[in-house]
Amino acid sequence: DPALIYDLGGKFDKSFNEAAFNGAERWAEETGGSYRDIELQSEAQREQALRRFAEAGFNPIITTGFSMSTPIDNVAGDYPDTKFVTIDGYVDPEEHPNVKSILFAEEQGSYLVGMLAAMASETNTVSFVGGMDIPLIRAFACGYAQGAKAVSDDIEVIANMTGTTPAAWNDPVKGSELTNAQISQGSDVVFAAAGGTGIGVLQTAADKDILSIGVDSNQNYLHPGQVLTSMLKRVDVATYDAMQAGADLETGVETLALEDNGVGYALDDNNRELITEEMQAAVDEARQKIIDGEIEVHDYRSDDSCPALSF
Amino acid sequence: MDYNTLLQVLDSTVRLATPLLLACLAGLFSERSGVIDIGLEGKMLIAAFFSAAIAAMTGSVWLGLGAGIVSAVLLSLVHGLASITFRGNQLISGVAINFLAAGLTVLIAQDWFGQGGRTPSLIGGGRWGNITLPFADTLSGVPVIGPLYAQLISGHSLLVYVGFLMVPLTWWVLFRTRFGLRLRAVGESPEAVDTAGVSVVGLRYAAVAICGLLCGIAGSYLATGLQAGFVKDMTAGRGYIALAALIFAKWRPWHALGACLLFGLLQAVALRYQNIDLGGITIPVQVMDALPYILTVVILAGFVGKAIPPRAGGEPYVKER
Amino acid sequence: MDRMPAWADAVLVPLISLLLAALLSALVILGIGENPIEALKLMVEGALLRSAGWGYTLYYATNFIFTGLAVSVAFHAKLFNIGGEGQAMIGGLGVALVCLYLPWPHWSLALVAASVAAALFGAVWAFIPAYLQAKRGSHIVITTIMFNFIAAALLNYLLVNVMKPEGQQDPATAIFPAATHLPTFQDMFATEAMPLFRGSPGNVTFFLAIAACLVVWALIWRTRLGYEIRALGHSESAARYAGISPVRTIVIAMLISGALAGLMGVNTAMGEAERLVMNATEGAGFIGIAVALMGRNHPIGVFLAAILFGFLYQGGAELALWTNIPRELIVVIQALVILFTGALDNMVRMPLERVFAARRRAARKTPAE
Amino acid sequence: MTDTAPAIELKGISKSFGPVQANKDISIRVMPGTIHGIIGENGAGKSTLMSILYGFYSADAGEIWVKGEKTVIPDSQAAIRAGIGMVFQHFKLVQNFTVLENVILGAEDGGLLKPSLSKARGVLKQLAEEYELSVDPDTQVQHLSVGHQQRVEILKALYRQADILILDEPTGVLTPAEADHLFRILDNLRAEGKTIILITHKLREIMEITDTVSVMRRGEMTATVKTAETSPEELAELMVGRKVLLRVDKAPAKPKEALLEIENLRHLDGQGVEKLRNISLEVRAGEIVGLAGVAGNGQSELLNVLGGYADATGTVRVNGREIPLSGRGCDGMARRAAGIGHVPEDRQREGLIMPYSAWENTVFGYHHGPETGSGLLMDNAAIRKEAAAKMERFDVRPPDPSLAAKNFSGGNQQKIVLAREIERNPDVLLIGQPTRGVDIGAIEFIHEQIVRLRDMGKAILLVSVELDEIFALSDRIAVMFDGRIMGVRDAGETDQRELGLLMAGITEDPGGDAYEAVDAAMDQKDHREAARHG
Ligand SMILES: Nc1ncnc2c1ncn2[C@@H]1O[C@H](COP(=O)(O)OP(=O)(O)OP(=O)(O)O)[C@@H](O)[C@H]1O
Ligand SMILES: Nc1ncnc2c1ncn2[C@@H]1O[C@H](COP(=O)(O)OP(=O)(O)OP(=O)(O)O)[C@@H](O)[C@H]1O
Ligand SMILES: [Mg+2]
Ligand SMILES: [Mg+2]
Repeated sequence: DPALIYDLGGKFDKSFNEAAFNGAERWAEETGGSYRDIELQSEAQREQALRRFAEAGFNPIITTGFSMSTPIDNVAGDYPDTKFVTIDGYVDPEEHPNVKSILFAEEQGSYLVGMLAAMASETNTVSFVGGMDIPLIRAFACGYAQGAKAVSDDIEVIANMTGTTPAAWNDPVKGSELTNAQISQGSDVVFAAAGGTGIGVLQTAADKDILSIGVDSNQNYLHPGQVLTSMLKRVDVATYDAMQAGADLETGVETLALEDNGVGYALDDNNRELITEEMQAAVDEARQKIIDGEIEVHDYRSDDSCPALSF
Repeated sequence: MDYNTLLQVLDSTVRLATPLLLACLAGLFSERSGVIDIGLEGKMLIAAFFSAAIAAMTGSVWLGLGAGIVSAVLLSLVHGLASITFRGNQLISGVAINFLAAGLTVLIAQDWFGQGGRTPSLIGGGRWGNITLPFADTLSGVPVIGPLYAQLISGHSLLVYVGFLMVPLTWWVLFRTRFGLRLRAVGESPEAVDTAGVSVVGLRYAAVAICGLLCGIAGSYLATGLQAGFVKDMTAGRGYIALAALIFAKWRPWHALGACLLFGLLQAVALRYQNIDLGGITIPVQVMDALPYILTVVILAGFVGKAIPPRAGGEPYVKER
Repeated sequence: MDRMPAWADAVLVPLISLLLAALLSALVILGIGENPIEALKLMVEGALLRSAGWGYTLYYATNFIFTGLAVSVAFHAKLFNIGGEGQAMIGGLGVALVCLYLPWPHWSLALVAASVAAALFGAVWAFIPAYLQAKRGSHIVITTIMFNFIAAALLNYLLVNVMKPEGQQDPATAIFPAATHLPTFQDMFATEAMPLFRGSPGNVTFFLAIAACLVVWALIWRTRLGYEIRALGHSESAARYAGISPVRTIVIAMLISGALAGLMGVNTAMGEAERLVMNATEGAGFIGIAVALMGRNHPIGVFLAAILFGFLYQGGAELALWTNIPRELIVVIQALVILFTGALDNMVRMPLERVFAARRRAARKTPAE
Repeated sequence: MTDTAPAIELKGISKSFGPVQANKDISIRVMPGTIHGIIGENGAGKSTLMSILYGFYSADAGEIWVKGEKTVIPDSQAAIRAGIGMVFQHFKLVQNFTVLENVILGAEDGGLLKPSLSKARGVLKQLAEEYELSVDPDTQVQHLSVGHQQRVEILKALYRQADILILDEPTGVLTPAEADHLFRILDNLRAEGKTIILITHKLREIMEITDTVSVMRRGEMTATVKTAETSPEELAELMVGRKVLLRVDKAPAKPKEALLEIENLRHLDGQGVEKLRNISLEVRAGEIVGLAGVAGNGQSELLNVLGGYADATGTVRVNGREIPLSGRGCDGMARRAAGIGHVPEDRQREGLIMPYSAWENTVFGYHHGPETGSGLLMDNAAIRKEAAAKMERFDVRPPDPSLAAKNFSGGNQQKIVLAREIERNPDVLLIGQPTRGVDIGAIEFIHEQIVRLRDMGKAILLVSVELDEIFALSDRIAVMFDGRIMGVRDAGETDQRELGLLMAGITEDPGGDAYEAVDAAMDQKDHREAARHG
């Protein structure tokens, strides 16, 4: 059986971890298989969970969050017959041939929702609330800003991070206050890439009658008609695929981008009214151009800098 | 900083100060009666959970408030049992209550809602709406005063006004009523109260229950006013800050208002200005995060001077000679 | 009043309190629709019936011994040190600096240096609250809590902005050089035939903790300093009369307390993670309070209570692994243990005293007649 | 007698605290309109009995009859309802409340304070005139002298319309003038028909004011006699069970060189108030200098400064060598090294660590000395052995070094402190309130020890609020008032009246009623104190 280990934000963060959970559930439903999962609560538990699952014969062991890459690095060698998956993390494939690292081109998806935000904005000001201030989240912000600037050259993009510790993934109160501050600076579309903190962001945006953009999972349903769209990061698909492959999982490093449908934006009944046909056309055109390489979206992580936004 | 920004920061200050203020007044009642309470945090937390949970299940924010208050009062009574009836260590009882609330809230939330220790998001009648005071719209055009009234004074949830009204009420109860006289006396000299033929235990339980009531309101405000639901550990140290404010205020209601507004302001500023640029030197966000705590220490050490706590605080009352 | 025998006070009261806490915990487990017996079995199997389980239990216990001793030394001077958390964090920082920036030929030397640094850093972090309490009367409970928050912010800043290697996502230092890696129980006791303690983090720091118990015992009950610390704790006015400086004694007691809490950093940073991570202490500073109380502020008691809490931690992790019981159950159990052994102990003691008094009266009567 | 019912009648009251039987089958009748004295050794059970009467403790057996009716008194409220008021040995006042607030506490009319306060103001004024019980109703209690605080306690009882008043060791902390005033108040109350029960260790007071006196011993009521038909000697014997010497037997002093020289000593307290103003005094080898004064006039501060735990300026020489008065080298341990022994005024708060065993307490303050062992660790076995010997020499009962200090009675605790300080043969012994609250049997022993040390050629500075004790022990007497030494007299050449006036800061004898002058002086002092705190 496969096993799934969620990062500290918890299984029901309505975004990142929950996407993995949804993927696993879908797999279980479709195949009738069963899996075991655990929400981590402490640092020393990371290795422990990996080892205990490996010893108990679970395979593959899928983990979410970059914090798991170091523990996997420590453990993988002891269990050569077990496959480990680190979503969002990176483990050297040379050193540990039984590990699969799955990364996403978040900047590309963010670029698209950035465009949508800019097109929806009436104040020509959009904003971003990040969770923990790490390169990954900066990559979100950077892609978002690039997308927005592609639509409107002089648009103002306000970006704030919730904090610098893992607690920043789960602080809706602060997310809400940050959103308030951004609204007062003129923002009328806010993109939350902040895990559980985003719930506060989306809530405040809905309360204050501005648009918001969800992240990772499709969060459009949280406030129908008030969430412009969600930047999808198909952690669910990645999880599903890994479980589907089972013990025969191909290892190595994989980056899921627009062309793999690994990232994208969400369109459903909840936001149909908000996205006009022109908007959709513009975004779909950009999507194709990115896939074709005509538009290059800068990845913050490639050189720790962003042309469209300063942090 | 322009006037509008100032108003927004102050507006945020009021929102953030309200739970502190309610908790601080809660602590004030308890400590004035001689029962030290570092379990404010836990009581707020449990109230936040139950108010959100019941509000989510019934769709009524009032029922939520009731549930929050009941749960906080129950925890208060546990504290009372430990520190009044069984003369246990009040600090330890407080620590235990904080742990208990942190664990129970998530445990029950998971059991009831299965959303990882969170309640469902509250909608409609499950949350406190913001009250627009009369003439707010009409007056908002008036320069200076208008925006002040419309933005800062008007437009908060009912519990904010309750919190602020609690200040004069607390003062009046404490210094103008028989109950207040006895309450202050029992925190200073329980033996005087006892020999005067008044029940020390009864008074202290009453104080502790009031403390629970106010913590209950504070927690409800957090989860159903400020936020739209409960998330784990959502009090995030506010109980401790309230305690510091209480010492800073020297256990006096009006001073408590000032102290809580100050701490609220610090938090609002830290939220709003994450990286302050002072002529080339950027103050890191961590400094802003730590600022309320650093300032608490500085204030305690530098300005409070001799904050004389209620004399019998922390001491269980044992009849002797 | 009726005194009951010392053994009853030291053993019977905590034991009954513990039972009450366990009973209530069982009710809580029932309340969330799980089976308490099964849960207990899982916990015992996972924590005590496997050597790796012991490795985890003792790893956690090591943390709690240090923080428990820290709290109890301060308690003897009647100081309530809630700052173990922050002191341990900063202690970990000391360990990281020593391990990362100094070259070490052998782990034993690194351990000595890291222990000194951890103790020193922890002591420094306890110094300011101690000084403010001694000189300005600033309530140490409040200041140490504040210093926990400040320590977190400081560590956060250092990890995020200074010590984190380029390109790394999580706020942590680089892995310490291999020469500083401490031998784990696995390294020490496992053989080809008997792969004991496999993969568990229990390490040589555990023995350091035992040594700390002995040193603290001698310090408190055999040295003049311990005599003074206890005297101050019982009566400040008497201490001043005797020429014991309250300021000096408060500061020294807190320095020792902070140093002990800081030593916990050796276990987490050097023994387990082999790097410094943001949230390594994970509430051990607070657990230390419960451990000290349950252990009646005596090193032997602290040791036993630390093992108990280590068991709870490890057992709780096992529960989370194999059942759907959230790990917060363990927080609730801890809370109940603290409540019953620390704050509601008189609930057990008062009736017990009555029982002993009745027995004594009966015993007195018989020979007289 | 037969037609008036007793104000109080207790029948067969028993009470035990675990193994200690504090009261055994006690019966007593107190007639209305009388003052009834109760005496007995420490721990005889006097306070316990009165606490039962006031509903503080409940008796294991027995009945209480008030004014001819059987009354159940489960709590203080019931006692108050039955017309009983009590003034405890340690006052039960809220220090930072005003007199008025203290008086109405628990006896308010209605939920709001205002009406109660104005009513109480009127009643207090009336009571003040009726019974010479004047205190400023708006002063905070903490700014009142002990004597005035006691008046507040009496006012509290009268405000609740008590006609039976219990006073537990009321004069223990009063000056002679204050005690005189108290007795006049009690006289007035008796004249109004009130009944008073008075507990005291002082036989003089018993003889002076009571109508009847009961003696308690080891929890039992051993005798009740009419005061007019007994004598102090008889009472002492009834109390202790043997003949007691009520005077101190000592030879005239043969003072030699000055061992303790104090010049221009000044000391400021934490608030910057000058508590010692230019004190100069010397104590010679082989003499006892008594320091008399109303509590709070600087005697305690002087002992603290000399004992090394309060800073001061000026010069102090011990055995000719100057000792530092602040900074390093100014602490209790340094003082002991310099040859100053110190029996503190409050044995429980200062002299002993109550939870420590007796043997641990016998090195308290000397724990860095050679007798505690030479190595890094303390030599507990040796200390314990030495302690056992000391306790035997000082007749500490029980002679068990392992027993915690808190488990010894007051008198025996005092003996432990004395043993520790005297056995080291200090050149100078500072001794504060050596016999406060101690029964006459133990007083006899303690006084003997002090005189013995004097006769060994040591200098002794004695502070006591008991003028009797000062007279009995001292060779010279210095009187302190408001931080100054008002005068030094030879013990043989002065009297109570002169000292009483000096203690109130009056150096010229005004003639006539000295007590009134003293009282006026005390009132003024209270006002100054209150004014200083705003
Ligand atoms: N609260 C208590 N708990 C246990 N024992 C007590 C308590 N109070 C008094 N006792 C015991 O009761 C006995 C009588 O004490 P009590 O205080 O009545 O004596 P007393 O005659 O007032 O003494 P003193 O003259 O010192 O005031 C004491 O020996 C003491 O052992
Ligand atoms: N609360 C208590 N618990 C146990 N024993 C007590 C308690 N209070 C008093 N005692 C016992 O009572 C005895 C006498 O104590 P008590 O304090 O009444 O002495 P005392 O002579 O009245 O002291 P003092 O002179 O200070 O008033 C001691 O042996 C002590 O062990
Ligand atoms: Mg008594
Ligand atoms: Mg007594």
